Amino acid sequence: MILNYSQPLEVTNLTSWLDSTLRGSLSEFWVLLIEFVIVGALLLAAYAVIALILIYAERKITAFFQARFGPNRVGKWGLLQSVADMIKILLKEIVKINRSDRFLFFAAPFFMIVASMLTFGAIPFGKALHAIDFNIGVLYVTAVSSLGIIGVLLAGWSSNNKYSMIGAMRSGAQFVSYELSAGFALMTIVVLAGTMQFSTMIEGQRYCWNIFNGHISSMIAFVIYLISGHAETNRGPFDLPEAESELTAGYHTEYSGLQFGFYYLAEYLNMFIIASIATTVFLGGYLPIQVKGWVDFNGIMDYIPSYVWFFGKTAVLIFLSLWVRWSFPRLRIDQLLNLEWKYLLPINLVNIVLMVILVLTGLTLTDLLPGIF
Amino acid sequence: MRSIAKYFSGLFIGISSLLKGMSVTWRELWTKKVTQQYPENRDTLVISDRFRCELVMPHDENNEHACTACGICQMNCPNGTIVVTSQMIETEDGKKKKILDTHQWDLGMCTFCNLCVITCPSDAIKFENTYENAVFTRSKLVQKINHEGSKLREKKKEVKPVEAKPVVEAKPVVEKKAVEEVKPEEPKAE
Amino acid sequence: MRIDQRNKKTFDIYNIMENIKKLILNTVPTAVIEEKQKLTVTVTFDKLHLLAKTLKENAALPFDFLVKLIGVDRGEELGVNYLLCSSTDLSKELVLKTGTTDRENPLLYSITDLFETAQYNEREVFALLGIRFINNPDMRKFFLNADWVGYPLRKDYDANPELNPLSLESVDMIDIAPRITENEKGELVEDTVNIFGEDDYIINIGPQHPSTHGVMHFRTALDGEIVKKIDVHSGYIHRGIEKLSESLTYPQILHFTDRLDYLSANINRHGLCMAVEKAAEIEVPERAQYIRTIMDELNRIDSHLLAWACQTNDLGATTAFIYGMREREIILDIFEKTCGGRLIINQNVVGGVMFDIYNEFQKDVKSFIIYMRDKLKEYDRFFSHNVIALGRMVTIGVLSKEDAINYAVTGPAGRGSGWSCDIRKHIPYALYDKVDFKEIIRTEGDSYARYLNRLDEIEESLHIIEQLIDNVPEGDICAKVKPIIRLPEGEYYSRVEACRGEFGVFIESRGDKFPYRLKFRSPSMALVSAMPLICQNEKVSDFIGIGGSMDYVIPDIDR
Amino acid sequence: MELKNVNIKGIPTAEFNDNEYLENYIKELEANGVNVVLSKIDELINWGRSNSVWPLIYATSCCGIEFMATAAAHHDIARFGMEVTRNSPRQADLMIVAGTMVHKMAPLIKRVYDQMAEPKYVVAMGACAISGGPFINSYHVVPGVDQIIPVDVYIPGCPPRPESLFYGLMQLQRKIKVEQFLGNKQR
Repeated sequence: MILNYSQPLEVTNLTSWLDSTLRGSLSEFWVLLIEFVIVGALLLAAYAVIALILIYAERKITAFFQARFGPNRVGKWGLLQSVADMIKILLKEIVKINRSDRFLFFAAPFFMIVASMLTFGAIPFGKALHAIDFNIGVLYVTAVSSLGIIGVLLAGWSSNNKYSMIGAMRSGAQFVSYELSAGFALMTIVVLAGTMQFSTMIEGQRYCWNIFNGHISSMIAFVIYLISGHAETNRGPFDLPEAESELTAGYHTEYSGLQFGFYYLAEYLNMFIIASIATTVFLGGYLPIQVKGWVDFNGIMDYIPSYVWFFGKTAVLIFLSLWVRWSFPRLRIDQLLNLEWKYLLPINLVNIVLMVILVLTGLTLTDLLPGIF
Repeated sequence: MRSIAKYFSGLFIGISSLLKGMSVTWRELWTKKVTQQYPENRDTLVISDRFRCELVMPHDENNEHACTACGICQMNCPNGTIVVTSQMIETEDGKKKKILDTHQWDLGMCTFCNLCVITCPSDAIKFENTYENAVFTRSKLVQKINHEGSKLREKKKEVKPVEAKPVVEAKPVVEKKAVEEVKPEEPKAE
Repeated sequence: MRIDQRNKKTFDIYNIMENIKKLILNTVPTAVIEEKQKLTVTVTFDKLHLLAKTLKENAALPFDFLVKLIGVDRGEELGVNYLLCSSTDLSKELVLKTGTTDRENPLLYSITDLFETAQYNEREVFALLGIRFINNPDMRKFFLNADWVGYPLRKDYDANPELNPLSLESVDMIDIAPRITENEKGELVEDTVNIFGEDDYIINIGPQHPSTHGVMHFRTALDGEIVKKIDVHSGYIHRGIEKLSESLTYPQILHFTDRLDYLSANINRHGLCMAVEKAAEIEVPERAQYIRTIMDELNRIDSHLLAWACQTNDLGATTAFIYGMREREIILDIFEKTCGGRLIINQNVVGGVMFDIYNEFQKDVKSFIIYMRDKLKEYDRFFSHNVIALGRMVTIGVLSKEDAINYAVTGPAGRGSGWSCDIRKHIPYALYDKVDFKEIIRTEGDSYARYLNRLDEIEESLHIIEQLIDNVPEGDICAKVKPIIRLPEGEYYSRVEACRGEFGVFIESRGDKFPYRLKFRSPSMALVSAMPLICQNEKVSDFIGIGGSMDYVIPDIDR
Repeated sequence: MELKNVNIKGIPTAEFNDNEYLENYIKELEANGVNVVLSKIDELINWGRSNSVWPLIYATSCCGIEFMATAAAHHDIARFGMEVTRNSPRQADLMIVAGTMVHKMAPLIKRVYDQMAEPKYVVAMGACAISGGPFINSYHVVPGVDQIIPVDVYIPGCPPRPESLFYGLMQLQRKIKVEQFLGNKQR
């Protein structure tokens, strides 16, 4: 409870208050039900809001990289640009395609959006802002996020369009390869942290983030995770499935209106999810920067609410990903697979072994310098 | 062994080239943006005087212009954008004289090749740089560039008379056929 | 000393050309040789192939570069003019003429087996004049739909719109090409060829596609990601400029040249002006020559910047695209202030230039030169050595020197294949013999060579402008030209180095104020004709990348 | 709905060309009668639509290059939220026809237009798209894209400079802003 006094901006206060009030008047079942509904609704809202903010941020940051201003006529500084886009997309006609596989065509966008939603639920946004805390959280996230590829493949298959087909096939090859690397990179940290549960993993990073704890090995894993995460989200330089200059719009060429809106949102959400997993696993999640022994400093850092830390760290990673995206040309499919199978995967395998050695021989930072970390 | 060295050198050269590229974008992120913000800068926007956007016939304060309705601009126009219609009147001293009725110019067809302006013997027309011309209706682009009730400015120095050409009936230019019929004709005076 | 050398050189040329004449007469004794603006040889149609082959294969001076193939309706006969020149020395030119009097079913022999570039040109002649070529492997109409009624460039073409009404019905593509071949017995056989195999997975890249640089239509057979075969369809922006020109005066025609290859608008216009000036013997004032050369080079930088930008965009680097366009905007500003146009600037006119330079011109251009040099370094850092970009360009789309000559690929692309083909060096015009500049030649022939060539040519252009900008002499900007320009009867050729290669103009005049026949040689046509060759067995992404490196402009092809 | 309520940042309504067309258009729409609540929602919808016009560039020639210049840093079409050029017609709201239309292309542009999802708009950019421009007398040129598909805004110029294009796009935004989504069957 002392903790709560020092962190007045934390949501924990709100949730525990809500929980106790509800419990005061209702039975266990109703309390849970109401809480579930609230959590679900909040997640959905957060989902939409985050996507809108990300779309706006990307357009703006891109513009700044490209020596221009970006949206600035809708609302102050163009802040309402993506809201306008959403209103339009919602009301846009959904074109029905002749000679397409109707059911699959209709279902594909939902796979995409459901996959990212499911992952979304397992991410710890802050203290007490964590919908599901599995003991195998890392595994769950890896498994569920790879559902999205089904949406892509189905879209490409059912559209009855050759461009979509090529885009989907590229995407399939790309996703399967990079999922390996991403998984391995996370496993490296699981070896270090000794847990798959996000909450435990975060608590373990109070004074030393995983990226520093495993030094060389963690750093490599971090870089590899960023690269392969970037590739999984189909964003440049890995945006082959929707390579604009080659395949018009890739797998979602035939989608219009809201269905396209799903893909559009999911793309940004996936970017967010990758960044937030990286934050959680490598950068201490929602924990503030803390140094052992510096009580005052820690107190000040603690004063900043946990969700601010989380979103701040995620934002940095997203910015990094945008920076990369807007700096490089697109890879070709064989180069892409080369990068994965010739560079990332072997490095990754060696890296896991290295991490195991580090952990077993006590060469991690926490073991080496227990006084500081 | 060499292949391993190649593998790693390739890796590092590659990474360093990527970082170099990123450093360029990083610098651009903080440089001054070159964007000029039309329409916010509408009052300060400078467009070169020579820029050709709209054909005008300058009229002076007495609502007089310099066009003698000779039709040379119409003949020189490569695609029939200009249609000059004129009428013959009798002046007070009994001479027959051609005066301008309408000088019709189709903004939606003009290629801004400037031939009409440089061949005009009396400098009656010129291009201006007013660029805000978009409209919803096609017919709005067909403009009569001489003002209502305007007349020829009398000059001391007579402009070289040009043989009269067949007077073209004013036809709405929206019907493209009408324009097509006006084949450019060769002025006889040189 | 120098004069002696020059005399010796002219003497050599004289000697060589005399030998060539002898060679021609030995091969075809009936050939008629005339000394016009170019050495013109007229032969009957059955002897043309033999003569072309002999000329191509003679060791002393091989005429192996087919510059232009011009179909002409000469009234009673339908004919073709071939402008040949030597790939080692572009100033050695020769015109072959042939024709047939059969207007119902005109047949000529194809020279596609000697000059690959002839294939599309012959198809074009078929579409526009109705001459079919025996032994051309693919005798579909090039620009027009197969069901188009009439042959537009014939003098008796019926332009009645009811014959060719505007149809909005989509028609399926038919991949069957008619052809007409001569068998061993000398009989003509008409048959058809299937362009693609039965099971080919064909995708249509274009005509409306983000990176075909216009409205080209490539029907591409894929094997997975690998391009098996490309079939080029063109004519989606065929505007019939050559036909239109036949009823316009020379000053009026000028505005079409800007809209051919709109990125080298000024240079194209320069080419036509030169042709008219040569024919009408108009002396262009010195000041106008200076302005023309400077504007041409600015135009070249502008075009190469756009080409660079588009190529990077095709490879997926949008930011680089924006940077390229940003620098280009400064040139456009200079254009705007000088000539009142941004892209299409209407600067050159017969006899000189339309607009004089403005007061600050020199200052603006000089500051641009400094700025641009700096930016070239930035491009180098940003893109030229990027490992991904290298992977997408090095050893991709290799065009050998022989193929470059055979397909008549000139410009930065031809020079990237090691072929010295810069008209500015070989046949200097304007002020190019007075300035010092290097012809950039690379021998690799891949996308990267073409890419680097462009960047280096920007540097050379800056160098040329630097030498001229302070020395613009005072004087007239335009010679005195009669209001009505009539060219004396004859055939006139002019060749200039446009941004994508050699741009050529052919005017046949019958003494009228309108040209009897006007033909433009478009550099982009050659670039596209080489695409099926160099893209074979490359990935489909590289097909886009190679297209970017070739940098063709479609309206230039379709005319 | 009155025309003076249709605001575009930067340019006063009175200074726009062709206001009569919009006034007539509004009158025509209002003849159908829409109640107040719906019209408020309409305003919101139109606000969204007019500020999120994603173009499909049907560029055939020179004007396409000028569009590229418009999209680049110096003019930056992104300020209007229009930099999201969709190459797939399904996702585009606006077709910018930039360049000459010829007979061979006519069926294709019709097809692409039909593939677009409602609401869709067409802007004819440049003399060629408006009327055939320099090539109006040619045997193979369609004299104006409005012979094939309905055109909402005509932007004259050869090619129009980027500011002209912006002006035309703002005209289009004005047109979208007076439309009625609810209670009106046309579009």
